[in-house]
Amino acid sequence: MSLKRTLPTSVLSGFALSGAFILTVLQLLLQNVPKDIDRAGDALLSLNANEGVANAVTTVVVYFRGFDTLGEIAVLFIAALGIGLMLGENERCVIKAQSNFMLHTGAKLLFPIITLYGVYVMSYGHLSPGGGFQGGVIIASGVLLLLISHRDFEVPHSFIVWLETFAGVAYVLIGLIGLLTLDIFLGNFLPHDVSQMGLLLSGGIIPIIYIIVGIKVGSEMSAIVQSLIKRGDNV
Amino acid sequence: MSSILFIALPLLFGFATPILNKFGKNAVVYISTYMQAFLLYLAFTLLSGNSSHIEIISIAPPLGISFVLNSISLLFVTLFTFMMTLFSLYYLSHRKTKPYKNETKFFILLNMLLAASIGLVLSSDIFNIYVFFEIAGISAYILSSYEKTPSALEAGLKYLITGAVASLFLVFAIVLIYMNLGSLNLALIAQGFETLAFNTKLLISVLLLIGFGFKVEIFPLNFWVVDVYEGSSTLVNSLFSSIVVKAYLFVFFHIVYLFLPSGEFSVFLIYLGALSMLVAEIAGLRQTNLKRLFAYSSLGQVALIFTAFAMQNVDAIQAALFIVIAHSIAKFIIFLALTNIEKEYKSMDITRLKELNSPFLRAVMLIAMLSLLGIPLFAGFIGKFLVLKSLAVSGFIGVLVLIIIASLLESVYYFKLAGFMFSKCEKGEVLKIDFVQKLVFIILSFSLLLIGLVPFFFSDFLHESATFMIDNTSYILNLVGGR
Amino acid sequence: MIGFTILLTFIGIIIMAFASITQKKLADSIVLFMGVGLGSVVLFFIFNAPDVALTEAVIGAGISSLIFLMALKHLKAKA
Amino acid sequence: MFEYLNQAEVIKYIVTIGSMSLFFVGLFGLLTQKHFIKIFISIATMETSLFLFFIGNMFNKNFTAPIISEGFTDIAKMNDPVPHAMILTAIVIGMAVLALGVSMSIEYYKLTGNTEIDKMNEMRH
Repeated sequence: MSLKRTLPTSVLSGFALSGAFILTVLQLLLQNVPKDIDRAGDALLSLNANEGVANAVTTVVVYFRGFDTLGEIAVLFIAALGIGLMLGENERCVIKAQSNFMLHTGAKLLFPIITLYGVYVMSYGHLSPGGGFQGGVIIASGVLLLLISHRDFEVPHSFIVWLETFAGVAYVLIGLIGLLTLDIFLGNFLPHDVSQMGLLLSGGIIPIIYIIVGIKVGSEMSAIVQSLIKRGDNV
Repeated sequence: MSSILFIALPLLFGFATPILNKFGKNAVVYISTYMQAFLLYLAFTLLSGNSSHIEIISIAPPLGISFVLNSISLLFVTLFTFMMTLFSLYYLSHRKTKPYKNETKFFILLNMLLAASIGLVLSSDIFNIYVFFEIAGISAYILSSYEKTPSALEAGLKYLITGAVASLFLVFAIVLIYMNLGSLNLALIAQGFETLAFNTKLLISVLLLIGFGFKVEIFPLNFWVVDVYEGSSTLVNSLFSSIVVKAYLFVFFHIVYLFLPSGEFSVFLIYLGALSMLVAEIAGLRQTNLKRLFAYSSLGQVALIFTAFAMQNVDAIQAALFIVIAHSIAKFIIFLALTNIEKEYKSMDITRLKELNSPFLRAVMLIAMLSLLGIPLFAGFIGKFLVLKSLAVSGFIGVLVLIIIASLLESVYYFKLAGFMFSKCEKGEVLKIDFVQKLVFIILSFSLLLIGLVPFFFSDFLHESATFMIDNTSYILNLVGGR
Repeated sequence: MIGFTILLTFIGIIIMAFASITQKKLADSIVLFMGVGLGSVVLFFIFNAPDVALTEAVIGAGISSLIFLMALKHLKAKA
Repeated sequence: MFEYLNQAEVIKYIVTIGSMSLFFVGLFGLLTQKHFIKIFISIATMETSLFLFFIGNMFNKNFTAPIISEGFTDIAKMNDPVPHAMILTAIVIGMAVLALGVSMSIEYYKLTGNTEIDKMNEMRH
């Protein structure tokens, strides 16, 4: 009775509804725990050995499911465009508080290190965990640090636009070159010898595409972060 | 080769816009229109060439993503490129008087929408379908709140939240499919789906129904649709009702036919569709806003298509394809005409039609409305007739009665509208329509009349497409090669 | 040990998620949401998915929390 | 002491029940909360729960991460890379949608002063 008084009926009914849904789903799930079967991934793992790429996830993301990644880049591109459209045309705000000296200097010192780390994660994506997405976002977080600490810092808009244009066009063009040479969209037309595995330049087009993805993701993310931070503040 | 171009070219255009911008202020607009016209030309040559055209494009052949271009997907691709080209043509003259802000962004979004809709139709990999589902969704959210008025933003937010929830359920279904079947290829999943335990099958089907149900605007999940139509600009609505919904409908039933070839849930889906149609038409009766009214009419027509597809036999699918084409073209005419009216009278109230002083607009709108109603000699008739016929043949008399009641309700408000349009009130000034816009309207209404007058000219092709859509074995065989 | 760690992390995540959703102050709920992201990073790492863990760390716990904080700056701070 | 928890089946049960409870929390939030930020947090929680469910169920504790490196070259004893790739894509897409939604709600708040999903009624005259 006390429960009824403290909780409104909407909360109780929401609780009951979602609880009923989840209990049903859970019961159905636990009755048939999936068996160990041959999945596409096992076959992909053995195919991966021929590509000269150590990180199988990279091969899957960039090569076997390359079109998903292209679509994903398109999603990011449209989202950044939409966010720019929503927030961009307002007057730029100036962060009023003067950042303290330590933050100012620390950000300046940290930015190159963060960028370097991002580039490392990006270019070693085919050998170790990481890759384009992660590296791109790490670089964008470096940009974020500068945006917060330096009040008049701004990545030039045209620079971002050119980077993302270059990356997007290059991705599709590499795909089309693969289509022309090997009759496979995004075909691996560069030499990719297994004996080279472990080197930076192994794996044919795979590291190149992942770096392109990194450039694209980094520029989109920087654009998103910048339009969110610099949004006019006169609400 | 060519099927990849349908997706890659619009994407490439979207990414390359800043380069194109260097060629002048109008370059983006014109190049985009040319590109869409080229895609339309490509689709038409493929259509007129070999009628049973099958093409499979693979990325990383044995296990990667494949695209299947057969006569059914070609039909949808042609429809989408046709609509988008006419939209761009219309916009070319619309922009002279009332251009959008940031036209380049607008055109990027249009092309992304086109690429995603075509990708949804062509793709044969369920995770790839999810990605295109999201691209189409995001560009639609931004397009609907493009004008940044409070109602536009509200429409966009509602669209986005429902879309995000829908994609959650879709991801859940995909996760379960991969866990239980170990594949993402539609053909391989279709082969294995029979062998699943009933519980798993039920769970996956329900999750897919919830995920796609939001997008195909089916009854309990379509509460957001009308607000989105009202909030978005009238011009963009034409795309929502003639391209986006149609792509989702096709994908949904493509998946249903592949996974459940014996039609386990067919009866349920038929009743769901008929119920949605009835509810939409009843709600549409008391609307006074033109956009809202046509949104309800759109819901009703989509539910009719849903019912027809749900019957899962060749004749019903052929009928559904007829309605898909007729409804796309007719709603396109209606929303473009409403754009002209809105530009002139600045209001979407239903009584404003009384002041409409333009014989041309009244004529094309009448043609479109008669076609939507399914009057003989117009394109809508043959589809509706075939649906009712196959319902009667299959013995769904109750559904037949429901649909006839819903159609009668629909006719009530269409005749009310026609009455307003041809009433002898004092008219406003004569509405001027640009030559290019007139051309677009004439092309569209001519195609409506053509389908209405000589339906037998198209029925063979549509019948063949319908066979392709329901024929699982050949689809699976083509995709996995008898493995 | 591995099972126990997974169980404990899951319990922590669920408690934090529930608190983050029912919390009245939005700033608190965003911080708790970051906690959910961090917990899932730990789980992804245990599940032999270092790539996903890295992505979740930079995106799930990093950028999305930033987005929410920026929204908090502009929206009303009480739910 | 907790040896019992280390069996493969038990881990699967923990993952399934735990991630579904997380999904329940998100669904509960989606149905009962009204503030935009709460709604988006709920959706993000549900997404995270699905990712944990997938990766956790595909996980085998005797296998290694799908990366060939010194000492780990046995392809037959690696975890399936496809779920990882899918989740990688899904995380980024989810974040993009979230960011777009947040920016839309900021703009909407600026125009109307409204932050609650129930009070969105610019239309419905």
